[in-house]
Amino acid sequence: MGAYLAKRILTMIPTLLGVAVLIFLMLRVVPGDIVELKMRGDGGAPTVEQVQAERVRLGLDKPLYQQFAGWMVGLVTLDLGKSMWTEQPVTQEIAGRLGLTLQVAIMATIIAILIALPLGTLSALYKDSWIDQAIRIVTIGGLAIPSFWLGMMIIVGLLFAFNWIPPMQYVPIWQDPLANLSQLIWPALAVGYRFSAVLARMVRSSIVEVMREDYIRTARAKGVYERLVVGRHALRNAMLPAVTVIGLEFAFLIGGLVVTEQVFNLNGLGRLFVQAVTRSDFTMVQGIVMVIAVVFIVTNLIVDLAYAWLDPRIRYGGK
Amino acid sequence: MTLAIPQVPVRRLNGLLAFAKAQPVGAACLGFISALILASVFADWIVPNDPFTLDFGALLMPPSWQYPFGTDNMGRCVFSRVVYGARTALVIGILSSLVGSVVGGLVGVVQGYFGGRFDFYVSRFIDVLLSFPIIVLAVVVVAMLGKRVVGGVDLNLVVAIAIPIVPKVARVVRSAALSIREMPYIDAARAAGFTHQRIVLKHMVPNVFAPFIIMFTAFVAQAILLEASLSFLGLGVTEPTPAWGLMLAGNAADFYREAPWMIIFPGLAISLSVFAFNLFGDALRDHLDPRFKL
Amino acid sequence: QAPQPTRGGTLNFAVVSDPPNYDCHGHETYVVVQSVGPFYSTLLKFDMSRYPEVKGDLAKSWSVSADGLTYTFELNPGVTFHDGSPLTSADIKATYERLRAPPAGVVSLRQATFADIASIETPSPTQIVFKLSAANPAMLQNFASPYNCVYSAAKLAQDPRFPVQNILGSGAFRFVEHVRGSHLVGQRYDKYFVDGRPYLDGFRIAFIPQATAMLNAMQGGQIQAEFRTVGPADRARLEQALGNKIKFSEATWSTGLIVAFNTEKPPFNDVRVRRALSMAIDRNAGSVGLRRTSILRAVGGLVRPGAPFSASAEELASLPGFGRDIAASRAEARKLLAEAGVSNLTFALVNRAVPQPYTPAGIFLVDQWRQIGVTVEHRQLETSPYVQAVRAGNFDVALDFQNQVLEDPTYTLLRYISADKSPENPSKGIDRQLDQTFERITRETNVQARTQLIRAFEKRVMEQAYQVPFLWWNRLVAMDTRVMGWNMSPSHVHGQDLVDVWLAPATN
Amino acid sequence: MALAETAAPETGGVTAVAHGKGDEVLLSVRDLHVHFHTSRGIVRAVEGVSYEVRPGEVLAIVGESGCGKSVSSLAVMGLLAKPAGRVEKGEIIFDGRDLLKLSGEDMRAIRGRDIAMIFQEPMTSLNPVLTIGLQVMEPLLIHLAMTEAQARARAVELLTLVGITDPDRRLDQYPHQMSGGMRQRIMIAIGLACNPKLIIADEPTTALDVTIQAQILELMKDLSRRLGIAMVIITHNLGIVARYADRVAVMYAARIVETGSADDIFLKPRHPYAVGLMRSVPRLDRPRGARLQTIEGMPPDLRNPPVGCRFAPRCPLKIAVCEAQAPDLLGVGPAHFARCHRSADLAAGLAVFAEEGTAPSAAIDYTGAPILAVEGLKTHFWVSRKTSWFSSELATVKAVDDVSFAIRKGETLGLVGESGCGKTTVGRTVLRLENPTEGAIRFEGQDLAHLSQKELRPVRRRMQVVFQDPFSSLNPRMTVGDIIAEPMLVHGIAATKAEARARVDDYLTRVGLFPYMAERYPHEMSGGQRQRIGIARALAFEPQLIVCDEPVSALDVSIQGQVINLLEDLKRQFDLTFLFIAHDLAVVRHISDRIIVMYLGRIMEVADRDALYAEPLHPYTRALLDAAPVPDPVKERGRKPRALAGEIPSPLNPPKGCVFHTRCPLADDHCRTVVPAARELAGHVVACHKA
Ligand SMILES: Nc1ncnc2c1ncn2[C@@H]1O[C@H](COP(=O)(O)OP(=O)(O)OP(=O)(O)O)[C@@H](O)[C@H]1O
Ligand SMILES: Nc1ncnc2c1ncn2[C@@H]1O[C@H](COP(=O)(O)OP(=O)(O)OP(=O)(O)O)[C@@H](O)[C@H]1O
Ligand SMILES: [Mg+2]
Ligand SMILES: [Mg+2]
Repeated sequence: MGAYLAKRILTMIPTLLGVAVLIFLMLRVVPGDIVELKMRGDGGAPTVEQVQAERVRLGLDKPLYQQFAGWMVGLVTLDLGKSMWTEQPVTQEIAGRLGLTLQVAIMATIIAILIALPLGTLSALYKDSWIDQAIRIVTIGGLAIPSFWLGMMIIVGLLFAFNWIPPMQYVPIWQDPLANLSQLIWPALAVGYRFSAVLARMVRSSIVEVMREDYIRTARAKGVYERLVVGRHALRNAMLPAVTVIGLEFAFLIGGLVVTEQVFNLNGLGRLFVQAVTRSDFTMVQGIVMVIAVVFIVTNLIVDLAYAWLDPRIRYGGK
Repeated sequence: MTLAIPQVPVRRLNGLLAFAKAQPVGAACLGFISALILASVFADWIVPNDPFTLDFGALLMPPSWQYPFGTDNMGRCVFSRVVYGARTALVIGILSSLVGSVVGGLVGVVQGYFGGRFDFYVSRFIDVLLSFPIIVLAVVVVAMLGKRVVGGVDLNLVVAIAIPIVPKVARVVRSAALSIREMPYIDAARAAGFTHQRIVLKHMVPNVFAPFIIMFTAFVAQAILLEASLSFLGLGVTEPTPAWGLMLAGNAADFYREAPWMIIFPGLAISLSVFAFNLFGDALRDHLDPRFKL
Repeated sequence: QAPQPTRGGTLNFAVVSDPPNYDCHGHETYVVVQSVGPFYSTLLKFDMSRYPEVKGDLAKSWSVSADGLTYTFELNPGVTFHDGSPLTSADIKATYERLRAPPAGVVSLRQATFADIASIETPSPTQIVFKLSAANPAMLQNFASPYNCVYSAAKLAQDPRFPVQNILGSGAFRFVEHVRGSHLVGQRYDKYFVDGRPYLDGFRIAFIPQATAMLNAMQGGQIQAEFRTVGPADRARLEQALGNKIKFSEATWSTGLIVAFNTEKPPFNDVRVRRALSMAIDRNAGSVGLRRTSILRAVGGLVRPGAPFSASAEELASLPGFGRDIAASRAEARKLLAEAGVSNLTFALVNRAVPQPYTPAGIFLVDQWRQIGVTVEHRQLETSPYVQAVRAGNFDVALDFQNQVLEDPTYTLLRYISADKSPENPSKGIDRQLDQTFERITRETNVQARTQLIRAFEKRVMEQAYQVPFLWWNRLVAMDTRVMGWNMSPSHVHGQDLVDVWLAPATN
Repeated sequence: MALAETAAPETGGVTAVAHGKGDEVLLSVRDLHVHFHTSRGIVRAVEGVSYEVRPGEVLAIVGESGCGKSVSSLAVMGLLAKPAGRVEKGEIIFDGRDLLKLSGEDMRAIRGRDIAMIFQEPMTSLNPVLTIGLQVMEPLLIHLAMTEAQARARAVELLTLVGITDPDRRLDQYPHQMSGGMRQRIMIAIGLACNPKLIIADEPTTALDVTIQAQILELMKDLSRRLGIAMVIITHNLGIVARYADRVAVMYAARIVETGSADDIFLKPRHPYAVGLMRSVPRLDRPRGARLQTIEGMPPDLRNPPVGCRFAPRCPLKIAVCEAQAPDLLGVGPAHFARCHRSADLAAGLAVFAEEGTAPSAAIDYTGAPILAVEGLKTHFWVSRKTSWFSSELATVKAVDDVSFAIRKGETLGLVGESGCGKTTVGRTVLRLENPTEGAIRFEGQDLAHLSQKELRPVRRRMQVVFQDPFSSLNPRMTVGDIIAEPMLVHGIAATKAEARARVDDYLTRVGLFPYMAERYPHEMSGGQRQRIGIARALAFEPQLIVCDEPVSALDVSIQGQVINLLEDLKRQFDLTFLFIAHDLAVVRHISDRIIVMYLGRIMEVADRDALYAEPLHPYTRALLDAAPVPDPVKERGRKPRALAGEIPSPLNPPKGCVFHTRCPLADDHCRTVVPAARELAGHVVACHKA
């Protein structure tokens, strides 16, 4: 197991390297320059020399390979550099936002699982009945309704009904659970709906598929109670693809809350990302993308471990 | 995403009828989509008002005969803009999904066919692309490419939406292609001494068509949603082009009391059309290949 | 009768985003002034009740020599920085040296405006003397700029970049906490040198990038004020929701939109085309219409309407593009285009991808030009590429903006002179006639004469139309009725030190 | 785990006990009708099926694929696919109770307790994520309310009973850790768990190799006799029926067409379909005729069956009444019933099947240069093998290991062996669909082993292939015509499309199809027809050599005969040479001139067809021949159960020395260490130290 983990972590390196190269190159094509923006964005009139001096200070005048090398050296030492906008360490900037985003992602995942498992199972077991149809509409609705619109509707609804909006300032849940939850439950609901839709569809289709398997017929032929057929024989097998979906979606939420954070005015990673992109804050964008990629890869690893835990074929190897 | 080998029979002429019979809901969605397409093609004749005309005398008017969905804060007809918005959504949605699926499909087929080292390296690259959340990738690409409007369509936006689609399609099509590659009829083609090009184009490509077409419809829905999200973020379509996401952007929500129609109708338009494309994609999948999972 | 100020309370207000860093000298954004400003003192500041007159802040009094070349300031005694160290003329000298000649690694965006300072002397710890190389009628305003935060000489000596990441001022409030992207907190500085000030116990800024979210927060009672602006539609919304719990202040803003033509790109090198496009814009109708949906409002010339040296309505109406008969104006515009041989002109309008007021302005302009048969692609860019495109001349026509913190024509007209003399001029136009007039404006101390020069300058600008004003913005500040002691000004960077602001006790 | 030893050799006494219960009926199915309501119409899968099973008796249900065998037994279990499948009519009386009238819960209580079922696919019938122990113990816990400890003890007992060694450890393992044969044993153990009265086995051995199949069947037979359990065995293998069944029901197109004792059915068949079935399979126990007798045509579509006798369209004995009126199932002897208007004629010898000639094939000139000579061929695959917890290693599969043979012009060389022995890999390597690791492939004198794909192109025209699976060997997106025409156009065999078209028509006719079928897509054809298209495609190249990789294994017996005959005809017509791969010994013997027997990537024995069958020299060849049941109950009763013990070793880890030594009854230390060389012996080539 230790060796396996070590190997998996080693195989992450090329992927991360690929992400690093790709994002680095992509950003260098972006037109505009943070220095111009910084000095002129609000109407300032710096001289050409001033602009150039600032570029030199930020290292933007160096040839690309030098910039890249510098960044790579930083990456290896887990130093993501400094934001070109605030000149604060990128890691520090990200750390300040990650908690919120992570919590929304986790809450959305929990909400999704709580909704999707029963719904998906129900609609699989009553396949093609009206229950199935109704659930299907609800779930496809989850895929269709843009979460930013849903978020807007939630806020507008709260304002309309109570002249109240969720608190704006993030407090960690262990400091003030009530304030924390009353802020984050709404965005979690807005994205959790979509997530649960994706998951419920996967649960449904994999249960439908599993219920067609020979071993389900075997279980029935043994006279196993129907609830055990579903609970013991079908669900565990059906959970395998669902675990993948949960992992994937969770990982995507870390960077994918961009729009929702905008709507709910959350100080999360997504908003930081959009701000960094629009400001051409290259080091920051690179840092965030690397963090997202790491989360993605680590989540994949966890999914694989969960798979192994659920699936003895992986745990004990094939014949 | 997993995929079983699609043994999809070709249904020709009466395919549509068979589809309608087997999948009435899907057919209804197809009807809705067709209506949407017609509306966007004939938008000029359908709309009661010019979607670009500002009328400061008619700001935030409630729905009426003249303005079926009311007017926005610039005095423009919301209904007309929703109808024209369908054009934007469909053109960008279909175009980017098409570009993404075709490129991804080709990459996937070629990968699946040749396998080996080529497949390995392309797969790693695809892994890299897949480790970006869609919206993140799209945001960066939008920022990277800027805008290039040709014939009213921002080609770079299309590319930005297509790029995240490419690796997804490539991955699914690759796995389909891998299993098709193992099919004896491909062996037969190899044993027949056909060229790689012939085998890929004549024997592989038509057989990955089912997953391809299913993914294509599903991604149209995603592309519409993504376009709306980007426009909402101010990174997509620009004013005064009528686009649903754009109609919700900026301070549209501020008018929730005075002019709720400003946010309700574009939101519904997005939801309904994405809904229709998804449901249609589902039905198509059930019809073409029930084992295919997206 | 005026209510008596009460002490205590924390003011919650919103600012659109974090200051990138804390260095006032290196910025030209109100975000820094509104969030960092209350921690600092300046030499002078604007007197909000008599704007644009100035009053002392650290300076107790001052005198200007008759030739206008020597400025002598007497400082308030007993001023201390928040770390307890005394503030003396040495600190002011260090600050101004940094402003006019920043050391390596330090950015001062005010280098040019202080270029006329020849030397700074500190005869005593409470006295400071600026010697100028030439008379400058704008100099006092310059000393009142809120960006000239006074830093500790000792700290600057240790590290000229000290103020970039640290806040050590002598203002009415002490820095407490800044959580990036979220909030910034200040607390009353008990040893503030003005007796009885500030009234507030402290303030807390919430950073809210989206206007809608800010309004929601205001409606939800989470913030009591936002000092930049809200839109006209928002006013209706807030009034509906909050009734008499909310109050508004309104003024023409010293900020405006400018349509700039790229004179290096044909056909915009042709004055007829430029003028035609300017004339096609119905500024009067735009003002009436757009004021209802955007923060655009006043029709004005190069100088903010209502400000000293601004053009009267009659004077304006005689300028091309400002006439009252739009039909005639458009006919003329078509004719000019036809003469220039570009009746079916098509081009892209580069605009900033910011909802207010750029987007409605863009939409409006596209519509205006459509009416004279010109097809315009509206190209909205994110701020960074936008700035880049406008500065580098990557555009046909751009919707540029001006933000006049200091309203003296010396500063405000600078952007209209030849591109080789003004880095702010995006049109790339070269016009020596304008340069000459401008030179005279900057040195002319006689108000009458100066006004005439400005009128001539303005006429030339409008006729040549390298870049022409579109509409001036309208500032509309919404705040809780309990927020008192705050005065409206035409610029959102003035009067934000919160020294005199207080919170009325909650009624009911 | 030698099964041969555990099985009781003398069966007489046990049988007597089993039959001692007299004439009471355990299961009686009466006039069962099962319909499936699908979107494409109603499939009448079972219509009016009736049969009875007595305690201790073994009933075999035989019939072609899709005739309703499985559905009828699933109906007994109450396990029809819902909601499409419905019992429309009929009674299923088990132990005095009508199962169709029971509530779901009562039916559940019977399943696994009184009636157990064993399915075809051992690989998928066990739940992959649950331990063997849980799966075996489940019925005990549910039906017998045992405690965990009791159930576990019983489970150990059961595993021992079905011949699994080290049962206690096995209980904690998962299905994927066992071979197919072991899984099927576990399925049997599960079936036996609660001492059921009846076991229904739906093709329990179809997915297994012959040697394993023999083990499993012996085990089942033995257990049912010893424990007095009645069995319904569903199969399409007549040999199995002959060896194990007491009584037989023959189904055709949703109906039982004949039923009686095994002897009656095999010796005195009274339905032309049953007759045809017996005659269309190649048999090991009879001298080889040149042509097989076949049942032409295809079974009817159950959505829309013919009005009269359902077999009439294919029946060589049909008379006018057959097409107009459906016959009833009538007695034709004691406990012997047939559904045929002409059963009396058959009995009286008035209706006779035309005998096909047995002309021997032309003698082959063995002296000429071989058309294909394979020398020292090795094809190895590198696979990554999971060993345990997340670790894997690179292992070599020696799929083909040092194989040499030659084929002469006009000869048919058969290649047999159990699954995984490398037959397909030999064929694919010869075709250069795989790259050989070592050795030479001389085709018409040219060594193909190292040619590039481009250089191979002209060779490919002369060497073609027919695949096993008719459903996946044709591109579903191309019409039949295009499939056959494409190679002609690409290789310039036909210059124009029109010419290709004409040739397509010709080939279609030659393989027994019709030119109009060129417009169709493969899915619009039956399995047999598809296989003919595959053959036509190969012919279109005008090749010298055709590699046939199990071309009939996936086909029903009746269709199988047709295709074998076709291949033989074509061979003569076009002067072809075949490398014919199969696992069915009878089929190989029927078609081949010479036969290679392979085991684990190596050649065990090569001999002329008749010599090989008459006196096999290699112990493996002998075991294969022994394991294959022949469709004759009398002969089968005379044969001793001589199933080969043990499992086929993993090719990843083949035994040292002689690869067969782990299962060889003759193996000694020498065999375990030294790889036997192939040597000539009495006209055979044998790789055995003991031969
Ligand atoms: N779930 C189902 N839905 C529709 N038709 C079905 C279903 N299950 C079986 N059938 C049809 O019922 C008929 C009988 O099927 P059955 O499985 O009993 O055949 P079989 O004799 O067991 O064949 P095989 O030898 O291939 O197992 C077939 O025509 C089949 O297509
Ligand atoms: N491409 C491959 N990669 C790895 N192993 C392979 C490959 N092809 C075949 N093998 C292995 O080689 C061995 C021989 O396989 P092959 O298909 O030739 O057997 P076969 O005799 O045709 O069996 P069957 O009767 O099941 O068709 C098997 O163990 C198989 O798992
Ligand atoms: Mg069956
Ligand atoms: Mg094979």
